[in-house]
Amino acid sequence: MDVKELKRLMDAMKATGTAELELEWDGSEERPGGRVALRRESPVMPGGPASPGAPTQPGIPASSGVAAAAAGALEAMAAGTPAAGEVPAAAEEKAKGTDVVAPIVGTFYAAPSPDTQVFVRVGDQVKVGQVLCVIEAMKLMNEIEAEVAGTVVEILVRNEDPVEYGQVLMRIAPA
Amino acid sequence: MDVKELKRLMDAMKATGTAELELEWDGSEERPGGRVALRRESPVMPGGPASPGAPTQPGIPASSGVAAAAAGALEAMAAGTPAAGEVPAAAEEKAKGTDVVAPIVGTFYAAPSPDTQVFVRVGDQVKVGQVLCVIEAMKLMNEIEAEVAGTVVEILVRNEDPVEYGQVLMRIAPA
Amino acid sequence: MFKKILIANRGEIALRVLRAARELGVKAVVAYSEADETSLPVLLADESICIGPAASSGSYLNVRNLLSAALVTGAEAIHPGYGFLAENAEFAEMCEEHHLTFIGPRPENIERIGDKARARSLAIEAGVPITPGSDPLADLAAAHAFAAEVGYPVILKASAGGGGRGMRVVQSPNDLERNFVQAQEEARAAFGDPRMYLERFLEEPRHVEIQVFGDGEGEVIHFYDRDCSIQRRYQKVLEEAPSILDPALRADIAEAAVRLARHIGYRGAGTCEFLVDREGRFYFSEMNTRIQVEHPVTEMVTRFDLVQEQFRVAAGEGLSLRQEDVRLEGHAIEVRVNAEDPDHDFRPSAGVVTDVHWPGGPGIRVDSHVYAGYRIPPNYDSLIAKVIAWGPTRAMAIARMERALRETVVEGVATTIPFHLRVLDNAFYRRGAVYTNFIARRMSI
Amino acid sequence: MFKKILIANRGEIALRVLRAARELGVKAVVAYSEADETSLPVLLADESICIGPAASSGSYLNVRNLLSAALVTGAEAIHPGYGFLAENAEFAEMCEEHHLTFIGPRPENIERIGDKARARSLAIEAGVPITPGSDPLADLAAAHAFAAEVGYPVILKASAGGGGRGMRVVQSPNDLERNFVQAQEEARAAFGDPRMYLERFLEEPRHVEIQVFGDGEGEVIHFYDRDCSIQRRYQKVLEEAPSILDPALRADIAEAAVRLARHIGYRGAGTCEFLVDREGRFYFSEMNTRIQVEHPVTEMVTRFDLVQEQFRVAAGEGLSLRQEDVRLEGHAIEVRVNAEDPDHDFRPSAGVVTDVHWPGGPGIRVDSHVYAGYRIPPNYDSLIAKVIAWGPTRAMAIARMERALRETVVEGVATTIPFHLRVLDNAFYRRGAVYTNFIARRMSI
Repeated sequence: MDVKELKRLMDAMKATGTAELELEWDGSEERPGGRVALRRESPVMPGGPASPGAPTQPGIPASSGVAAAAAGALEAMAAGTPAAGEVPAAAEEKAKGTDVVAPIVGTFYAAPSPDTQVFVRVGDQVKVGQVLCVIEAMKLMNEIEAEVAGTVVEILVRNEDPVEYGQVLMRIAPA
Repeated sequence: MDVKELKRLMDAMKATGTAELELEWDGSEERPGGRVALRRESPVMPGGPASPGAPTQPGIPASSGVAAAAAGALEAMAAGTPAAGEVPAAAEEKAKGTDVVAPIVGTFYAAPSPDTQVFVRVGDQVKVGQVLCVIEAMKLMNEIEAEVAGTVVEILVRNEDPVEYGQVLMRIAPA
Repeated sequence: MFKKILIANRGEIALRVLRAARELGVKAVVAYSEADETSLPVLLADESICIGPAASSGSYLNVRNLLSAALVTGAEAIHPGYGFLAENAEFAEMCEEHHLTFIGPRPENIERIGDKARARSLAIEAGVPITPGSDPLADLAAAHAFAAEVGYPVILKASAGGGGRGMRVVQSPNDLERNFVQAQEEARAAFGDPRMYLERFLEEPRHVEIQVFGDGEGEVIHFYDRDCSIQRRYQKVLEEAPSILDPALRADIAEAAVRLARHIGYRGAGTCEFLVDREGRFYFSEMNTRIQVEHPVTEMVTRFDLVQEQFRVAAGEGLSLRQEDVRLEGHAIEVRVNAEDPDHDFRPSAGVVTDVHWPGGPGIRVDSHVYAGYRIPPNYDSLIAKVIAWGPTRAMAIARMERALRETVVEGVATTIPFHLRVLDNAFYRRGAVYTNFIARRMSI
Repeated sequence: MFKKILIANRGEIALRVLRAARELGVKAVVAYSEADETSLPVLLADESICIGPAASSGSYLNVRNLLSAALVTGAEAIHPGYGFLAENAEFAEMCEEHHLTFIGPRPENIERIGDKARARSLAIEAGVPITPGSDPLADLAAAHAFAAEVGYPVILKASAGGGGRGMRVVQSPNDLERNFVQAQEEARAAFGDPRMYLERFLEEPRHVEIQVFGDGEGEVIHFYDRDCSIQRRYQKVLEEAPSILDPALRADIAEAAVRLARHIGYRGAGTCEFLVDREGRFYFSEMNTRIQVEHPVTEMVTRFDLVQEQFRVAAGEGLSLRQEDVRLEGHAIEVRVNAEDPDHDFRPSAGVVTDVHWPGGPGIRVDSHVYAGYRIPPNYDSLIAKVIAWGPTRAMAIARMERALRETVVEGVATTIPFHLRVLDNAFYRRGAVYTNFIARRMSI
């Protein structure tokens, strides 16, 4: 059973309003054994795109085929600049750290100048007000300072990456 | 199964409203055995025009705003010729009788000629093969005969009404 | 103009006719099969009437129920769309017998030009070139004799065929022997008419057709040409207007089409199809006595509503314009979006369209009967939409079509859109090197 | 031509610009606010970049983030759409400073003609008629003196106003007294500029505007006129092209618009707005130095892509056509479909569009960024679609628009479609008796 077949099963379930399906097969060549269990939904909703309650990305309506079909576009976008879509998803995974987000659009610099040490590394302890990085916007260097004290647990962008508004730059586990 | 395949599965789950998916395979080289379990979300429709559970016309997807918005058109249709949509809805109410449906499109006549008695009235006992009415199509009079014996419990069309294919003309409670 | 008409068709063409009726202030009754009860034309219709079960034989081909439906709803005329009864002379005649106007050619127009063999004789009479071809062949010996005379390859055709059905290319005498009887049997089964004839086979021809319109009183005008060379198994998949042939040649072909239509006193919309070889010689192949699937490309380059004109001519108002009023501007392309899976040999993909988002913006027209939640019945053809792109140049029409198809979303069923994008991206296609074998020869599918 | 541009706007105009870019083979980065993350232009973009929070002040008006976004994504040019920063000379200038091409007029074009009072002087210089009006008024006394001279009613306008904002009709000296200081204060708050002036008030004028295009080298051509008289609270709700005025008058107005645009060496797309009184006198009222919401009606009657032309002119390719190449055919109408409830004083109706089905078929164009499942953010204007209908005549354009709106479905939010249908059905509207007070006077809403 490959992904395409699975997808066809899901489509079929949706089209027929089937709530549950179980399928087992033992792989034997002749007279293969197996088991099938199917259960239908109680009230059948014909033709509805998708149901709510499903864990979806915040802001992206689950019912939207347009949004789903734009996955390719999102990927292309991610290749160009980091996709905003990643942020909340990633944020859920590692909820422990406090996000340091970009307050402006610009270019991320990990160090004050090319030939100097980076401001911080993963594992560093930082104090409130300590400079974490610089974002250059329109030739101006904007220092981004820590708003909490703690340990840098993750840095999500690389030196000279373009960053967009609200993008998570790093995470700090509060002390 | 690689990341790409997993992503496709996730997309498919989202698109089809699949809430759970379990997949096992035994890794044997030829004709591997395995197990698939799929469960869909409980079918609540997101913001669908027609409220779920509402009695809708069979065959018209409840989720379809197009169908819902065309209600006016359906009403207009009902004014012109009896709407097909009425028939099954009514059928649910009075499920006891056997439907006599129009096998052709034409004009319904309750009597053989304007100045004679009607073929049947509500309450009449009818035998198999007894003429119940006439449908005129292209100047030809087509006699509609009873296919079951019983009592005429309802006549749903009036003399000289146009009738469409499949329209319920009357109902007979089998003897 | 009519007060009320009946539409004896389904899908996108029923919707197309309904739109024309609306715009002319004509009420429309949509006749539908049980499988089409929730289709868009039915939902939007002023009135609708069920005329039979899902199987077309009992509904869209059910002459008695269709005529009855028109009569009981008080319609004055019937528009047959394309396919089904659109080119059925008997149906057209029965309409007239029941004082219903058939929105199409006169029955005798259909009868005379609908038969392939008769159409060829009419073309000869009108001085319109045809591919060197035989009369109906009495037997295999006659076929051998003709093929030997014009030279292989030849193409074997059923007299009653059309739209690519009942045709096979024959490479050699052995091939002819193997195919002849079999093809006869197939033609008998498919069309109830076993007559076959042979034509010289043209290598890599273009399929170019002329949209004509007659008033039935002897006046015929044309709306220029369309190139429909991109075909898959003789089915058109992408059409454009105008063709990219030399203007003088295009004028000659159009003039020939008008001559032929005038010769038979043609009434209404019709299309004369030609094959054009690499040397610029053109040969009449058949005439379609109806509105075509691809009529929108002509509407886009002439800005003229052909379906409204069908109404006017059928209502006895005559043609609303003269040849010199027909102007051509820019270039238009239509793709036929079918619910088929191009990755699996174009197998039909029926089911529920769970989500749909058609393209918009400048230069884009969409003719589709599909909506989110619509279940495509498995009983009919798989056309779910026609997307038409207009541009001032062919290159811009291609660019527009590409951007339009890339913003289109159809969920729940597979569609041919990925395939169309591959055609549009093909270098041969882009430079207009399109012949009827384009897909087989220029694309690896 | 540019390789990559940044679109500094949202909604339907961001999509419109994206489509033009696609068709020209230009990559587009869509800059978006956090509220627009799932909007269609963002989903369809080649690249997208978040430039701030939902509030426009932090995003679509955030010059620094927008310029930064263009620079970090490697865009060569910025298209501002309409609204937001489209008519901000300083932004246009800052683009130039950062070697980014502003796809619009030169900063000095915006600066000179953007101010109402300066625009009036420029019109006088160019010999273009303006409504009898005052210079900026020093005080109430000056206002009284001017009003007494031209006669009541007069209209009080803010120098920095535009698009109907900052205007009030004054019927008498008492009225003037009551309104003057208040209006000054409002203008100071809204535009940061308290200067006011007076104009003679025209009773029942038509709003007629001319689409112009300049190459910035002194050449200016026009794309004929639009009638935008159907307004609600000075906001256009339905526009058409061409106007139904006498052809000689229309030519005079177009010529005046070209004269004015030439006078300032205008570059790019612009619109000169005029009021036309019942006697056929016309008065310049303002110039909009951007693409207009209603530009598609002009595109439909000229079949010319104005947004593509903006790209070409900005890229230094000059105008792609001459005045004699601009041809006008038929009639086009646009309705602005807003997510507003016409039954409840047009209050905005934000929320999720649960289902949407736009119209199609011949002569219909839809520009919309809405899809099924899209949540309309409450932060911006309520325009969700522009439906444009073309017909060979005004009557056919009206008939098409009616049938198109009747097949449109938008579920989940209220829209102005029912209101538009009432306008289209209005007898005054149908015979073209439309003035800027049409809705208040001819419709009972």
